[in-house]
Amino acid sequence: MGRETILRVADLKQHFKVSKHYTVKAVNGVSFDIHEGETYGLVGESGSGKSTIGRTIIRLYEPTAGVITFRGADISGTLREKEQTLLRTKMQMIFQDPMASLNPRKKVIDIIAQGLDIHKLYRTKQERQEKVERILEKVGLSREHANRYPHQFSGGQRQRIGIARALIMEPGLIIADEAISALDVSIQAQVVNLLKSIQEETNTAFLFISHDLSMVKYISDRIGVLHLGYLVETGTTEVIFERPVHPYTKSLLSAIPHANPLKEKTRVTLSYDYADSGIDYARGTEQALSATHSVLATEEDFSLWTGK
Amino acid sequence: MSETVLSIRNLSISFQTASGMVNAIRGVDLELRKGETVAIVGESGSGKSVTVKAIMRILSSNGQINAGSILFHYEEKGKRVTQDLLKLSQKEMRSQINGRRIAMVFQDPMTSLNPTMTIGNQIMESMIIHLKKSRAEAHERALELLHLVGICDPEKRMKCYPHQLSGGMRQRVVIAIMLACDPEVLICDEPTTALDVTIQAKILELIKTIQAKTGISVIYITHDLGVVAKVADYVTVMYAGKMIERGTVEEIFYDPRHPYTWGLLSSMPDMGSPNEKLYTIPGSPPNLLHPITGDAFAPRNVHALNIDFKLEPPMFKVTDTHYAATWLLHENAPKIEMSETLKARMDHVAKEAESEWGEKQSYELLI
Amino acid sequence: MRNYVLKRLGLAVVTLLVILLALFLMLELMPGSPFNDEKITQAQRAVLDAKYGLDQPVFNRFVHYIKAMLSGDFGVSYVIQKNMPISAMLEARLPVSIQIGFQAVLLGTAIGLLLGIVAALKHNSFADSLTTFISVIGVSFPSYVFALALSYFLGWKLKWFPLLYSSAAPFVSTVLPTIALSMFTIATVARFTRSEMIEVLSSEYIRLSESKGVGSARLIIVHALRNALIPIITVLAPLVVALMIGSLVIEQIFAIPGIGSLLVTAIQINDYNVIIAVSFLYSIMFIAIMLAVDILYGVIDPRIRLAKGEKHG
Amino acid sequence: KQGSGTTPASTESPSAPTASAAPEESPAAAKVLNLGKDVELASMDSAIATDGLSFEVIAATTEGLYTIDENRVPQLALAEKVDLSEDGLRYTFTLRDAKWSNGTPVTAKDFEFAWKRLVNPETASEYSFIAGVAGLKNADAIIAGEKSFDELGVKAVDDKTLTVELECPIPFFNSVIAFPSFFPVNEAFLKEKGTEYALTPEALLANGPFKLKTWEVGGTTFYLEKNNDYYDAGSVKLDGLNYKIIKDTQQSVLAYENGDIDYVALSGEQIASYQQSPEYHSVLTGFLWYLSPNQKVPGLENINLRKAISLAYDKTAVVDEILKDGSIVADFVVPQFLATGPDGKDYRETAGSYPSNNKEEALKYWEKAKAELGIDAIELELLFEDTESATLVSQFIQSEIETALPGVTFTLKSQPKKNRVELMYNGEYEVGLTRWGPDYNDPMTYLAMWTTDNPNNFGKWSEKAYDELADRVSRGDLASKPEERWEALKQLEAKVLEQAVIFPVYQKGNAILIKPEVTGVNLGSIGGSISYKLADKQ
Amino acid sequence: MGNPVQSFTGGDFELAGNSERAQMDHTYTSQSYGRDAFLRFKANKGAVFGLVIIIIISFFAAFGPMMNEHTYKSINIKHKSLPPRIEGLENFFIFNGVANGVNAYEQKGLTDVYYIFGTDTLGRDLWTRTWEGTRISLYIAVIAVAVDMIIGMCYGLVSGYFGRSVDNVMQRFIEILSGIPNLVIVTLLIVVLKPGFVTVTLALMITGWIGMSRVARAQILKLKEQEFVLASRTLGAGHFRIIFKDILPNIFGQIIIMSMFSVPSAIFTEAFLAFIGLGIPQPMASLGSLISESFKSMTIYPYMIVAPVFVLALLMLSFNLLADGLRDALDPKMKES
Ligand SMILES: Nc1ncnc2c1ncn2[C@@H]1O[C@H](COP(=O)(O)OP(=O)(O)OP(=O)(O)O)[C@@H](O)[C@H]1O
Ligand SMILES: Nc1ncnc2c1ncn2[C@@H]1O[C@H](COP(=O)(O)OP(=O)(O)OP(=O)(O)O)[C@@H](O)[C@H]1O
Ligand SMILES: [Mg+2]
Ligand SMILES: [Mg+2]
Repeated sequence: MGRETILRVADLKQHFKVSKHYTVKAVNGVSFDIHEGETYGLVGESGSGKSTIGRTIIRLYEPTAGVITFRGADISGTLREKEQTLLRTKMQMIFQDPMASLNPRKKVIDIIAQGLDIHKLYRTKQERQEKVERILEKVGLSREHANRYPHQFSGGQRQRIGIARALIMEPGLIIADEAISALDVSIQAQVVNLLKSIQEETNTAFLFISHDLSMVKYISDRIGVLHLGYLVETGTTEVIFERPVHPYTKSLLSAIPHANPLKEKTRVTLSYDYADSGIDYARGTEQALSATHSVLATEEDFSLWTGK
Repeated sequence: MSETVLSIRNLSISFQTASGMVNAIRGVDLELRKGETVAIVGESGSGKSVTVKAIMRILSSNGQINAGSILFHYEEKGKRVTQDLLKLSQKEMRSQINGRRIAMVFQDPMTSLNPTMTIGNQIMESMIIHLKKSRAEAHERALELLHLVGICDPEKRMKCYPHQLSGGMRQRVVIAIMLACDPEVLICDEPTTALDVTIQAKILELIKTIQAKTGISVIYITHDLGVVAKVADYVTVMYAGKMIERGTVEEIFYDPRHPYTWGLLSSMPDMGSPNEKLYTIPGSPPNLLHPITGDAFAPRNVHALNIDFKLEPPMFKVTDTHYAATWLLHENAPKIEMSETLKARMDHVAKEAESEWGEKQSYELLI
Repeated sequence: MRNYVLKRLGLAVVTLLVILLALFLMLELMPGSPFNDEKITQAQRAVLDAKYGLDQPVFNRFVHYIKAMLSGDFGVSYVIQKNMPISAMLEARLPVSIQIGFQAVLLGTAIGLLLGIVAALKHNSFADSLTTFISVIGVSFPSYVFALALSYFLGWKLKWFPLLYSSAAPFVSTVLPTIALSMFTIATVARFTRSEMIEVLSSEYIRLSESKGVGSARLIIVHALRNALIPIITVLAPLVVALMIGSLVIEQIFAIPGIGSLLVTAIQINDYNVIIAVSFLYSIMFIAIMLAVDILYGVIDPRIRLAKGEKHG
Repeated sequence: KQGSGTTPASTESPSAPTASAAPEESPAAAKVLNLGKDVELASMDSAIATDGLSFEVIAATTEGLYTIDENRVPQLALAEKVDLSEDGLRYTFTLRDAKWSNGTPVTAKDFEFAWKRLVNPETASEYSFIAGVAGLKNADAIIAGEKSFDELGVKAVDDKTLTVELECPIPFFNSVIAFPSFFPVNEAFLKEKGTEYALTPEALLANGPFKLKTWEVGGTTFYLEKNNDYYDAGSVKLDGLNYKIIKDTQQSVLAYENGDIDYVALSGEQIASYQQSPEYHSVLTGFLWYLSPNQKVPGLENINLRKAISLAYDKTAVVDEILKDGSIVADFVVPQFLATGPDGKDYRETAGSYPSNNKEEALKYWEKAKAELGIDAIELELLFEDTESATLVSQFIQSEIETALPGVTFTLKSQPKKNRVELMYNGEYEVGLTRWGPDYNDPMTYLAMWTTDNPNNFGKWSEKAYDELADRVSRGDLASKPEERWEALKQLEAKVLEQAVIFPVYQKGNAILIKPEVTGVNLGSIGGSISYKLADKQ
Repeated sequence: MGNPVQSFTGGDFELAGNSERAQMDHTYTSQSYGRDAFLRFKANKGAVFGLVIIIIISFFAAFGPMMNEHTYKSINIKHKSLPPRIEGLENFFIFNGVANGVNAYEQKGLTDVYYIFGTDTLGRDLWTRTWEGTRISLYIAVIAVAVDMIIGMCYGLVSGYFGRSVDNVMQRFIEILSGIPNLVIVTLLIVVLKPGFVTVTLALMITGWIGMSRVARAQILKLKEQEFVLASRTLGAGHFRIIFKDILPNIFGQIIIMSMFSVPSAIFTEAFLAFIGLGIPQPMASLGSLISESFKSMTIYPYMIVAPVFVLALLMLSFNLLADGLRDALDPKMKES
């Protein structure tokens, strides 16, 4: 793929020190990159570190180790003014819970314009309002919604407000952490459509974090499979879904329920238990199967799985 | 067909709120038979949870039941009894029905366990209350249950507090709690929404196994159609506090009749090819604060008829098991079919199923 | 856990030292001296100051005090009970204050919880309004008004309880002061219990317990209350300290030989050693109770048990 | 029933069996007097004690050379005989046979020891000055640190004989040494107890009618039982005294009505409701309450302003409507019943009388003051302490002055007593409501205050003539000429009042209730404290 | 279930032509926040009652003292200690000038004298003094709330928001401050200050805010990990902005309620300060000092304490009701349960 890389994550580690004797190693040396205008899906079981990666990239957490490069700037160290502004405007986040992520005491216009306010990106009140209204329409809301409060919207609309808040900054990368998990099916579709059309229009890249694999499959160009803080497999959507290598990926895929009762009644899920599998992620290295497809494995495991 | 365990008739519930009365449930009928699974699907806010909370009689205090009955048929000392649950006192309900005959698994595993009590005690509690078991017996049974729901090292886990377990484990504990008194009916309100797919799959399978073993009836609430496909025998589709379509799972998936059901099925991502937009149902559900005339779905229905705005459609019968509340089924209505894309996908799905299931599977379901 | 407690204890020692130092500096700034009776001549005052070392610079006195304190010597009283070792005074008075304070805490908490629970259960009912009313009254009337009213009606008119404290009847004679002292606690606890219980009672796990068929008494006591307890003990803790150390007016009204009156008297007449010792005692109790509360948090709510976690309020 | 005195003496007095009774489980037969007091017992050490209750209890357990009877006359107590030298500078006391409660006899040594201990800087007695008041030889020099305490003019010649040397003749010497500070202390016992001395009943000796039986540290009760070793034990009828400390007066009155206590001091509004009761008594004390204007405050140096203020408030209303406790209007400096002159009459009977309250006069003075000062309004601050009566009196005075003298405004400043004293001591006040209690029964205990160097001359009024006369009266030629001295004292008082150095308000009375069945209590008098020696309870 | 027998008109079964209509929503009526809050507030009977009482009390506090010829300090010693008597009610059983069975008015020969709340022991009109006192107490209430809001709230917010060592240090500081008895600190103020409003304000500022800071801290701990806060952070909002603009509005209701609880203790603290000479100088009296003043003769003239206690209790009740109402009204998503 000849597209330019917008985000590069190299050997990212995130450890939380809970107490003197107990440290949660949430992320253990994860590397991947995201190209301009691309959607990168991050999947994995609950607690595998998906949110942690997202939040570390956007610097809600201080990374323990590793380098994050965004548009060529290193944003993993102490941020200088310039990097700070770049990060805070050109990288945005959409949150899981549409209600919780909107300040209930603020009007929609103020929620959406917050980024503009912080970075003083308008000259007049008029301009601010226009910008907000333009973005509202872009996400499929109307101008008159600007003066309402979040609780006066339905779940799908609220998530649109969250998206508008991110979009108004004209970001290059949006991190969507479970952005649709809290919504029901029909609303999910609305939001996903919206994200897709925005991407087409603005060439924004997405880091799409979800455990809903069918949605991830639908929206992503490439996928990373995360388990216990390790990126066990990454590749294009097609490759991951058609030719998964890692046993965890396989088990994950087999668990996706399909809206087909006859098929569902017989389908069996492959079980995968790290403890029993005899696999040690810490010993694995990144083994490339192709330019875009790689898997975390030791040499022996790798040959075992691929038959090579 | 096996005997009826639970039947809801014309249930209507409203809530008093600061801005007025919310008519959350507007005449719901539901039938649950022994050993079967009914799934209730529908958008958020369509009244799924309220319906089942009414069965458990745990509606919040601002809710009131305006009309209807919830008839529960069970055996008491060898005799078959029919009891309207709405007529029982709170106390009778707690001591005779709740937990003992009807149990409910809650939506959110993170908040539905008491954070200050060990899970062992939470499991044993209802056995001690209802079955008058000694602590030792209850302990024994709790271990068994934990084992049954697939929690390893139950002895140790009994002493854990909820926060020491993962989401999936917690959800299993909730299921174990609910199975403790061998209920006849198990209600699962979105038991897997908060879980990831692998754990979800495990839990769904677990419930199925238990059902196969003990023959309990299950009401399943979800808006994930994949889950429905996996577990349900019958499906009821709710919209704005009403049942709008019901039928066997195959009828609903392969031959839906209500435009809302069409919309629901169409918006599933794995039905579309990746480059196309997902189908969405336009608009949003009605505000139940305001009275609804005609079909509640009409404003969002691309196939709405003029009458939809005036008169509420009755339940039209499609087959013995399949009913739908849409004027489109009226003999005078124009012949409107589901969209081409949806139809194509249905075919595809049916083929898929067919290829896996072989000839003997019911073709007649596919019109 | 043990490490945590040790660490907190270490911090407490530092905090106490700072408090002591602050007290010394403050007393230095305080007007007058213990010996400024009209009758005392300047010369005699100097003699007195020299005798008690008050002519020394503050810092020397501070160091000296700490040294003496480590050997259990808190100095002597200058005015209240002249030349009486403070340790003996505290030894005699503390148990009384603690006993009455403890009773008041117990009574206040019990009734407060009861009222709060009833109000939460019968939310928006008459009982609820009554609780609000009681808790507002409880905080807006000073305790001495209660105390005197109780003495007047229950002690004097009806003769149910003795008016005065008597070490020979340590329970009966403390009934009235206990009630008077507990009013504020009742009010506060009732109010917090109410709002906390309303929240807890609307939570999912209570729904789940209901649907398990748990009876209402058990539901409230076993399931709901414990979860509502954290904020309640948070507001209760400072009250406990205040109650244990006693209240000036209540002690005066019921002739209780407690600590509360001691401090106020001492401050008014500059009885330095008493001020320092009682303040110090107060600080120790305060810090100890705060630590106890932090540990209790973990006991009540296992989620906080890692002890490192944030506490409420 | 005004004035000092005793409750009606018991008619028949067969002394009761003297079973010692513990405070709480006093058997019905035992005659125990229950006394309500509003302060704690601060000290039982006669050299350390400073407050009324301590002196009262010390006096109940210990006797000195003299006691003051109900007519304020010093009577020989432990002294059997006294000889005074011609020049009035040398007293020789012969002691009677008396025993301490541990069986050792009371000797002249005990007096010598106690008196020297009083002035010994190591003792750091707050009352050491009284040795100077008594005129003991070298006392002032010792206190000033110029001489050793050993050089005090007191000496035990033998066990029974005590000689005392004075600096100058002191007319009121007998009444001064009746004061508890001059009570004997047994040296051996004190040395044995060390720092513990007088802190517990066990570390205390008695030679008086009662002895301390229980005294819990910080306790609100303490109990005195009859001392059978007392030389006059036969006339003691009570088995014990049970003191209860109840600081809240309303509560103590309830307790009195309940029968928990037999004696209670009244205050505030309660007095009004009991004034008609036969159980009500009031005792006039020697305390004079007065306003002290600070001469250093601009305006107050003007005598007309001072006079205006001093005449502007209604003292009758203060004593009759506000205090009602038997206090009397004070238009004077030297209180009533304080001192008896050489003519055997009370000082006040022969001293001049001065205008009380005259608002017209006051206004005239104010007009003059305005003219002289060139002002037409003045704002002054009235400092007072935070007791109930002082607060009420100050508010009343403020209101009276402000209405009587248009243009004069008073702001009120209330402070705890210690602070009030400190502020006045340092001259940081404008007008202060303060009081003075006598140390001995002579007008000089008051009049000495307005000499230039007296530290209690808060207002810093100063006049050479006054200083000279005062000096002659106390130490100079007049000291040995009683009649002339008496006249000089009257001149001094007249000066203070004419110059409006202070504005007297009232002489304090104490209102108390005593159960009718209690008889024979000497309610105390100016310069002496309450005595229960002869009290009885039916 | 058959099709119902019903007659339909011709056009009933024609398509309504919905397909092109953008049906986003018309379900949520747009109503301004202020109006919404006002309506919610109006619907809350308790809150309205509270507000009305506060208005009435404030009215009397402002104009009550002018309603008769007495001032708070005009002493008429002849009229001392008179029980309440209202003209026209002489023959009723209250306000008839009778206390303890005697008519003090008749006793003193005051036939045409009326004091609504009676007089105090110096013969000052309690009606005037009560309302003057109310005025001061209202001021104290305002100060207490302001201290809570400005110091307590900010302290708690900062401590809770930054957490870790900042929190640790700030909490230890509170520990030290609470460890030193308040009275010691307040007594020190005597040295530097003249009694009056400033002193009271300062005294309240020293420790009056600690309770509130704990509440604010607990609240912010709950909220600071909320997603909307994270959202602000990802937009690069500064700490100040997050604390005061994002979080504060969400906990303000709670804080109002808590601050109401600190009002009575502030009022009594003032009374105590007045007593030791630091409060409002006599003869001016706040409700608190009126209460402690009349407490001294409570068993003899119980009526003297009634008026201030009653006004204070009513005021507190109203404040609390109002605060509850405000919290609910300010919460746009108020949940019913
Ligand atoms: N602030 C924190 N302190 C300590 N541990 C943390 C913290 N944040 C996350 N963790 C831990 O890190 C691990 C990864 O958490 P993370 O939230 O990234 O998982 P996730 O993949 O997003 O899960 P989910 O699907 O449930 O959202 C978990 O074990 C979690 O408990
Ligand atoms: N306590 C309540 N007070 C007011 N309205 C309520 C209450 N409980 C439920 N409702 C309303 O009833 C309707 C149905 O709610 P319900 O919880 O049954 O939805 P649901 O179908 O379970 O949705 P979800 O999928 O989001 O769980 C909603 O409109 C909701 O707002
Ligand atoms: Mg996550
Ligand atoms: Mg639901």
